[in-house]
Amino acid sequence: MKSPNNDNILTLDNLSISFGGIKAVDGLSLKVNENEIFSIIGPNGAGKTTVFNIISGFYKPDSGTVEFKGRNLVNHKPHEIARFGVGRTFQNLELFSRMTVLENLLIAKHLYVKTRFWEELLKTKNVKVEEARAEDEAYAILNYLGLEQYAHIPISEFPFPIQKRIELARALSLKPELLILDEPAGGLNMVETEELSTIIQRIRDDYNLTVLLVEHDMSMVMNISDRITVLQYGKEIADGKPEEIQNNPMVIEAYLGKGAMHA
Amino acid sequence: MLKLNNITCSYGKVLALDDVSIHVEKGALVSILGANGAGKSSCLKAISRLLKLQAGQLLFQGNDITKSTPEQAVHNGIIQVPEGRMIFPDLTVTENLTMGAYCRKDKKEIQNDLEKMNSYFPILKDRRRQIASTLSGGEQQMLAIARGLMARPKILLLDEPSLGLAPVIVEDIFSFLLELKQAGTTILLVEQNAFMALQIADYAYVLETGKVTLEGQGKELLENERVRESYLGIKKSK
Amino acid sequence: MIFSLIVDGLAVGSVYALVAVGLVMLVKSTGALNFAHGDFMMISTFVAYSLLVQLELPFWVAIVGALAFAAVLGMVAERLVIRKLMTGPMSGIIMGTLGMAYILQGIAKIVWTDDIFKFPEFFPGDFVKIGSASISPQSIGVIISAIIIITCLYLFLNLTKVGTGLRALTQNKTAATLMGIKVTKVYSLSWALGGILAAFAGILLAPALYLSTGMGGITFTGIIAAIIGGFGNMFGAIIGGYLLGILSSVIPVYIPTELQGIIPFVLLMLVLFIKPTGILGKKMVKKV
Amino acid sequence: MINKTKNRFLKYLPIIVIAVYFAGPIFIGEYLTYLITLMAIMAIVTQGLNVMIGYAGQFSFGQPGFMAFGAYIGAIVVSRMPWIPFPLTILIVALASALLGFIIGFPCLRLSGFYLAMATFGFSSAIFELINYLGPLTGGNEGMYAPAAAIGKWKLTSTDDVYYIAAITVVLVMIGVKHISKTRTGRAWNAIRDDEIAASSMGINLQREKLKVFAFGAVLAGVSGLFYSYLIRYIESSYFSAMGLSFFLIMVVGGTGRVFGPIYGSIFIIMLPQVFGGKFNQHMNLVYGIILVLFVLLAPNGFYGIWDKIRNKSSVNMNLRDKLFSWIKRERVK
Repeated sequence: MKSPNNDNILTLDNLSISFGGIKAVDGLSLKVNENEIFSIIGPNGAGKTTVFNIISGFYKPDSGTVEFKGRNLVNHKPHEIARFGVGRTFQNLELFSRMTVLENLLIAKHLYVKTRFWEELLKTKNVKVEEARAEDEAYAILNYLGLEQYAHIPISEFPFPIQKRIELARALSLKPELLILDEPAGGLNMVETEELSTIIQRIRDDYNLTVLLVEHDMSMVMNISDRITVLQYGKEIADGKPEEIQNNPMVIEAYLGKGAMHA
Repeated sequence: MLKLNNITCSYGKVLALDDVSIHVEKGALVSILGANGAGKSSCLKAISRLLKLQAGQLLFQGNDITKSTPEQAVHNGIIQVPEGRMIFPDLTVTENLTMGAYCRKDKKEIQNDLEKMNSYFPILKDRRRQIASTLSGGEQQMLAIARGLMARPKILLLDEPSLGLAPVIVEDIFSFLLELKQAGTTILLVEQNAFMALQIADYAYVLETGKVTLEGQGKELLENERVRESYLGIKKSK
Repeated sequence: MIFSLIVDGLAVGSVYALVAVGLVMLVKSTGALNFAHGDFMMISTFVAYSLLVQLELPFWVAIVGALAFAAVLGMVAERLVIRKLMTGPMSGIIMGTLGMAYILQGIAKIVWTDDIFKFPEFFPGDFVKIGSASISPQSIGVIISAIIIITCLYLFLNLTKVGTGLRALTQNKTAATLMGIKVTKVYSLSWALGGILAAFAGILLAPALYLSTGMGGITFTGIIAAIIGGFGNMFGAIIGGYLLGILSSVIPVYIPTELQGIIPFVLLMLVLFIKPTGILGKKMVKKV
Repeated sequence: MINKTKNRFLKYLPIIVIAVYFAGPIFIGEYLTYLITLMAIMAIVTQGLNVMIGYAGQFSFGQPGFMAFGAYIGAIVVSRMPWIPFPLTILIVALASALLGFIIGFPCLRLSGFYLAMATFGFSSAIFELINYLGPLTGGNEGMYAPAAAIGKWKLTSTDDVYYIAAITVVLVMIGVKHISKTRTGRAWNAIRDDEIAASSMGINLQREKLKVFAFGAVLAGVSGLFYSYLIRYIESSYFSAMGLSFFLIMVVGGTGRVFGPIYGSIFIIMLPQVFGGKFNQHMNLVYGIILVLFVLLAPNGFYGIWDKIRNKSSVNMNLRDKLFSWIKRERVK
């Protein structure tokens, strides 16, 4: 599925939004190529999550456009954007914590279970077929991420790292073309973070996805990103390949603080 | 002065702190580093008694405060400046500051301290009648710190004071923290901005998934290979 | 004609405003919309009635007695019911306070029966003539009293340390706790205040209306006034109360009497359609 | 083992209840039949509320209004056109209620929490005011006579007849809700209840699902209102407006968000005054208020929650007994 004009799957153009007079995102433009892992980094409060929330339709930008596969996403609701093929995870986990792992994944199958309300009332054959199919697909993803043994356990029973992985599984159930990950390594230890890095790369290849990533763990970002954009104060201050970013003096100053250079 | 001995606590079934021991000497500035969700904030919440302990012991000036309430913690002089500033948005700047002195009864001294804050942060004096939500991010952070100081803390707990602030302002705030320390205030600082935090810290702890994985002198950790790679993003030392 | 209707409306509106302010204060401080607020009012007014008429105590004793009763009632309700429900789902609070409303009504029925009582007027005297309009001193008295009460509340919340603490708590509970504010104490206090405001409203309303166990229905009018003004905003609640009072006093002249009861709801719908956050409400940005 | 049998017993309990339902009128007197019919009607309307609040998290004060609407629409249509067979009346009422649910649900979409509660209360009150205002059509405050259900010349006039209609419907409703709760729509509703942000990012159209649940709740209320009019034959708007508290009580007592909760709840609520009799009725609201507060505070999951607790406790005891038992066994072997 290539867009007609170029290889950009996602194009942000001159995006701005402010809350209560404070500019959270300020004239941001960036292009994400198909099938790459693209990271946005920057200090806390630089506007990274805000960008994600604009892309997935929770915030409406004051100006600018978000183009995904040639379609402007601004003014579309979150559920429509999910339907267009954008799946995401959240910084602070937005799992349905009272439900089981499988139920969480089945909710993400909402778009793919083709049943009508009256059929569900009567539990017709179609409902049984569709439900079984959705369940199979959910199990396939659970298997893929090594979570199948947890299927029938409520979310609240799990420690944080497993919940993170469940949320990733849920986002994958949406069959997205663009996967947005908001701090997937937050709260993970070194070993888990390394594991996650491999998983993200594997997912990108196996599911043929584009990945957009916000992350604070620099080792992970530098390891797996194809390209990186650095935000500060809602503005882009640098972008490029990991090596370029690592050696960019402006980045080091803004992100790591003055003096990091001579440290 | 403050000792956390093998404390463990959790949110529901999610373990936040796992057998953590941290010591803060009187007059020292101690930093806690770590990624988002590593348990840094939980640590401060445990100290200011917002979070119950499941195991372990909290000692403050030799007294066991494991079972005390948040109000008692404030009375004891343990004052936290919370993450995200948490100023009272619809109160004026002055009202915010007086709230900081809620537990104090010495009206005259409070008045003096108000003046003192105004001299520390002249910008707050100019805006003393303004509603706090109209302040900029940096001003709000200053207000939050000033509000904490109004309680005359014996130990000041700071949770990510650099959050969402421009580097210039972060430097201002950190140099103010250094001044405070030199004036004799004990400070426990939680930071994601590892470089800044390590530079001013006497001693620092690194938290990962609720456990202390590394500790040492600030300058020592700055040179540590692992810290440099995961928190400073510097791969190879040049 | 219209002028005296407006004055009557202002008098009723004063009571609505008192009810709405009480409701908003409780929502802001404890997050609980009190569906029993009108019944707090009803039963406190009955207490005032008993002290005044049945025990023939002096005026001020009756009022102080009723206010004290209301304050204790508020504190008991907070301690026994609200504190446990506050952290739970909203439906729990609605049903818990609704249950309290029915309990209070039931008790009032047992103690004072289902009859209708005439509450003596505080501000007797002849009608005052202004131009062609005649205005009852009762109305003027109610309006002035309400303004005094609301001003006192305002001063309490803004000039005292405890009042400022209460406002601080409503804005950020965690931060307030970190200041050493004892949260449970402030909750207790705000429900005592809520009870007192309800009692004042009842004592001002009762002489104009007959006193009966069904008075509690005013809760819904109060909630509507609060929503119209912008839920969570005290000034909005006052404006909403007066607006509702004036409109429900003036509009019935122009529409069939059978439809009078609909007025608050039509207003509510209009406001919710045009500006769901109410007249003075702020837009909420939800954090993801 | 014993636990399993208990589970099985629980599973079949509703079916036993249903069986008793059908054999009912043969063995019991007319009054009891009337009561059981009332239970079925209350269970249907409360199921609507239960789905809205317990499943989808959309609070509603509107149930009494929808119920009155259904009763009046049915009575008005049939009194003008007596030839309409009653299954068609039911269908008309269901469709009209669904439509009203959509119409009322639409402006409520932007609202949540207390705003939603008040808006539904406002609509419900508006329906009552309108019923009283439209005197020529509805009899206003006087109320109106509701024609009996009929097909052709066959009129279903006795309580037994209404009993069967209500019994069949309540069974269908319970099965239908059970089905929905395990499939796509039910999951979407649960998702909206728990986390709207996550739900919408999973591709769930919040507005559409909310409208659906509003309409569904309205249909159940409207149809049960129609049955109620068949049962009591003379309707006044005040009958319905006085019922609001009962629905909440039934829902909470049975267990919010549990499929069969409304059945247990309505049995409890209808039988309570029967057991205590005369004097009780004077202070019914007081007792209901106390029960509601006690349940909300002490047993927020209703009978289901209490049952779960007892079962968990007894399973602990069971372990103890198993241990004792095995010890005795060992003794025997010796």
